Amino acid sequence: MAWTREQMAARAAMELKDGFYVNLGIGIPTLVANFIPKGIDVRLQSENGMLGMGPFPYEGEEDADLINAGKQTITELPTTSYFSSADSFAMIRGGHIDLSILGAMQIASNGDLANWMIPGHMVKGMGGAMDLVAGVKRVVVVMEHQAKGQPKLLSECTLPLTGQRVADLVITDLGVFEIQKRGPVRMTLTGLATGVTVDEIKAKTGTNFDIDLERQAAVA
Amino acid sequence: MAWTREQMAARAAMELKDGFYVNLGIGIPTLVANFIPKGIDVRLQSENGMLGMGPFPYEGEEDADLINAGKQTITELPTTSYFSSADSFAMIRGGHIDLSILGAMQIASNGDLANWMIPGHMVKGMGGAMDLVAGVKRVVVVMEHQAKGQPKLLSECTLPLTGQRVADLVITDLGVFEIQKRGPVRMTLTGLATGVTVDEIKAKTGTNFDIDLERQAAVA
Amino acid sequence: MDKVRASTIEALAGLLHDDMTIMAGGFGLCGIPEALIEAVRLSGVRNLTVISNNAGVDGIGLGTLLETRQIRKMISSYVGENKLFAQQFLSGELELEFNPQGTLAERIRAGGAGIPAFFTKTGYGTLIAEGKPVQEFDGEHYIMERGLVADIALVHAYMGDDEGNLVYRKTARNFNPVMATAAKVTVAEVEHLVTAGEIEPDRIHTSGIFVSGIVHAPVPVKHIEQRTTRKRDVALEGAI
Amino acid sequence: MDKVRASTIEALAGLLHDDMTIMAGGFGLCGIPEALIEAVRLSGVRNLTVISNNAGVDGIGLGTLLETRQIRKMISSYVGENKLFAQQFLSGELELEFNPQGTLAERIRAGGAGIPAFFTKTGYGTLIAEGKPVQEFDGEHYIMERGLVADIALVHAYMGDDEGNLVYRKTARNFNPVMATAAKVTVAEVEHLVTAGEIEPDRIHTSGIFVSGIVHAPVPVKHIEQRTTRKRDVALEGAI
Repeated sequence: MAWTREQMAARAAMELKDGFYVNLGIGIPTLVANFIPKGIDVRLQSENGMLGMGPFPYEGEEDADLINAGKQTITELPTTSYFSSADSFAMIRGGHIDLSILGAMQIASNGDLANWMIPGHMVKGMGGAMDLVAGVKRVVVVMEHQAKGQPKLLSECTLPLTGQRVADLVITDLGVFEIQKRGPVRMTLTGLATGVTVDEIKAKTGTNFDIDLERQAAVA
Repeated sequence: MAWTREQMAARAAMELKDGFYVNLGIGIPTLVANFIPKGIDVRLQSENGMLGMGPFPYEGEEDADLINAGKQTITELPTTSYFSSADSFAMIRGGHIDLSILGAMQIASNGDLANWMIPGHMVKGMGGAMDLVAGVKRVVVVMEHQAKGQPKLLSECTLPLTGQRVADLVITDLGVFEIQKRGPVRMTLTGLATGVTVDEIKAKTGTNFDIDLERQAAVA
Repeated sequence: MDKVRASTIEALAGLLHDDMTIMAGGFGLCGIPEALIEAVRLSGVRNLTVISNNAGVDGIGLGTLLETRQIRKMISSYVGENKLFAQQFLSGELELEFNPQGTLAERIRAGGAGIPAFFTKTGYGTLIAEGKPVQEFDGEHYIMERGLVADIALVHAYMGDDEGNLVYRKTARNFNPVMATAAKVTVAEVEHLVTAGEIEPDRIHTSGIFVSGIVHAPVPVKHIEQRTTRKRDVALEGAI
Repeated sequence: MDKVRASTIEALAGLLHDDMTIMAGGFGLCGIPEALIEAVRLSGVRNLTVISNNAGVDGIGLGTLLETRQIRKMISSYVGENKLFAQQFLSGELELEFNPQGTLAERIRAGGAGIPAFFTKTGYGTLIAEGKPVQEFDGEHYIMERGLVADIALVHAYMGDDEGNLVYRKTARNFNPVMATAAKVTVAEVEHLVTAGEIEPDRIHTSGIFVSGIVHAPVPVKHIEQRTTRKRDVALEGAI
């Protein structure tokens, strides 16, 4: 049985460590904020110029000057600081963010990541994605294992890249893969969604991978 | 009769225009602040991170957190803003300062400027001088015409440079020289201190120069 | 220094011309210089290159300059909240240059700081790197990006004084402070205009040196693109 | 997040070692992390490379680390308010790398911003340019300078909270904010320590992300190198 969006987010939340500074992308990554484990204190960065992002405001308390990178109204916390876009991306590019959790269209076994452009379609732009994957210390991808029956984990991306060898971990609805982004190419299946078999994953994946399920962490 | 330090500063003050943002070096350039013409409103920048520099404080009101680039205690004004050294030199390097007035050891007729190093002597460093001469829109040098009987205006600097072709105007105790810092080398004597002759200047200058005294401005 | 202008139109008088490059602050509709953009629309200048992270939405902000077809080219990181944008782009009327958001911010910062070029890892090995010099430093590959400057920058601030000193509010800061540094001329619209000395000098975000004109433009309606809220826990509320 | 340390010695515990590179904020004696420098002195670590605009004066700030001969190399823009410095340099004990002040600030900013190299006009055609790549952009010559990072940065701020957010005061800001971004670890000493939420988020100069340890270090005496004053006009004073 494949993981739900919430289960994928919960699995991604296990990558958080106490004291981490984290940037969450739009979609399932945003849900990760709801699954931060007890005793783990993290700060959320929003690349439009904020550190210490709070939850959505109560109805009637929205502030147009206070939005996240998805342009959603949010709130501030006692820990909050604001800064310019230049300072925000200096923070990102300079390697000061510990973890970025984001979605993808395709991931290659060497860590190549594609999530901004489908040739022939109207392209909206990469926003901050290229900066995040290039600058953040550890990049965790959360995505469906397949799109319209086609594998999204491939030996090589067919879509234009967002970054070359940038993904460290991929969490899909079927399992978890670790990727070695320096040196020889190596992608390893380290976890399975409950009831999912290695054979099912093999059938739905467009690349070879190693298997090391000993590393699997329990997901509620 | 050669100009005094005050007269040189007064002559330099004539280079100020209303609305100018100005950086003044240590020594005679600092005196320029006392000769700002009536009706001319300028803002003084201090490269250690301040715009809108006020006069020295009254005795007993010195603030150790409020100094200029010469490490002298100063005051703030209603117009004052503070910023970091990086932002300060971004301002300077980015060409946002209209005028820099500074001293020099040697000036060549092509605008080369030397003011930071005498080989064989203990060198204290260039501080912000290289950034100022490279970044500020117009560079005015105020200096004695000679040092220990030796000319400081030369066909070529013998001391290590602070900047290549950076000086626009040189004010000495004997006269004023305009320098063309793009294209062909051209230095022009445009003003004389009262009672100083062109022959005296020629005798005390280590390079050829054109003469165009029509351009001379009156100095009190 | 006399930097206060009576209206946005007066603030831009003599500063606009066809074929010019305009930087416009803001992220989405947050912190955009909406009143100044309206003045650009009214001026009728055409064939503009606009550097802005986004392109507004239909009928708001830069979206209004798309309606009037005053924009020839956008330099942005993310567009397409805007149907008209897609139409004009697909029909070839509108040119588009994508920059990664951080590269865009840094190119503008470099432009204002007198840095003609710098190296970044962002975009290495992607389409964005095409035609750009690549250099290796300490075993990593970087691409060279150029500084970016404009003829005029239009910025929005929360508060400003007659000296041109500006303070921004929350995430409405975004691209405004860097853009203020990177144009030949910068004009600021401010929600609150005060006298020099009223803003504590340590909390000024943009020094007056970067601003040549400032106009008081109270914002009647601040737009929200994604109004997201949470439910108030009424029971708990009562308890407190 | 638990960033508050009880003392400067505790704040630096486990972070110091021989042969390391230390950035120290301040301009002259203004805004120097004096209490943290004293803790470095007490630690006895040796063979240090210190990146700081100046080198203190005899007996104060970095000058104390010269007395103990803990510094092997200085990267600075202006030194020599310090007799001991001259002695050690001339005897060959102390290595010295001069950087133009703005280049130093920008190299540090680049180091913190993930920029390995940038181009600047500063120093073109001078000794500073020797051995550095030169490139022409739009008809002007520029030299390439490298980003600069340190093992640890020591900064002084006026106020800080337990989250590591910092605010500087007047010209004591100087190199402190950039250095805070450019080291593996940054420790801040603050004159006033408050709780997160007490500093308005729009006026924070350094975000807590850059600071891993913070220590309350009230400054008993702030040093002044050049005490310059003007006479009060007593008559006028009386009139007002």
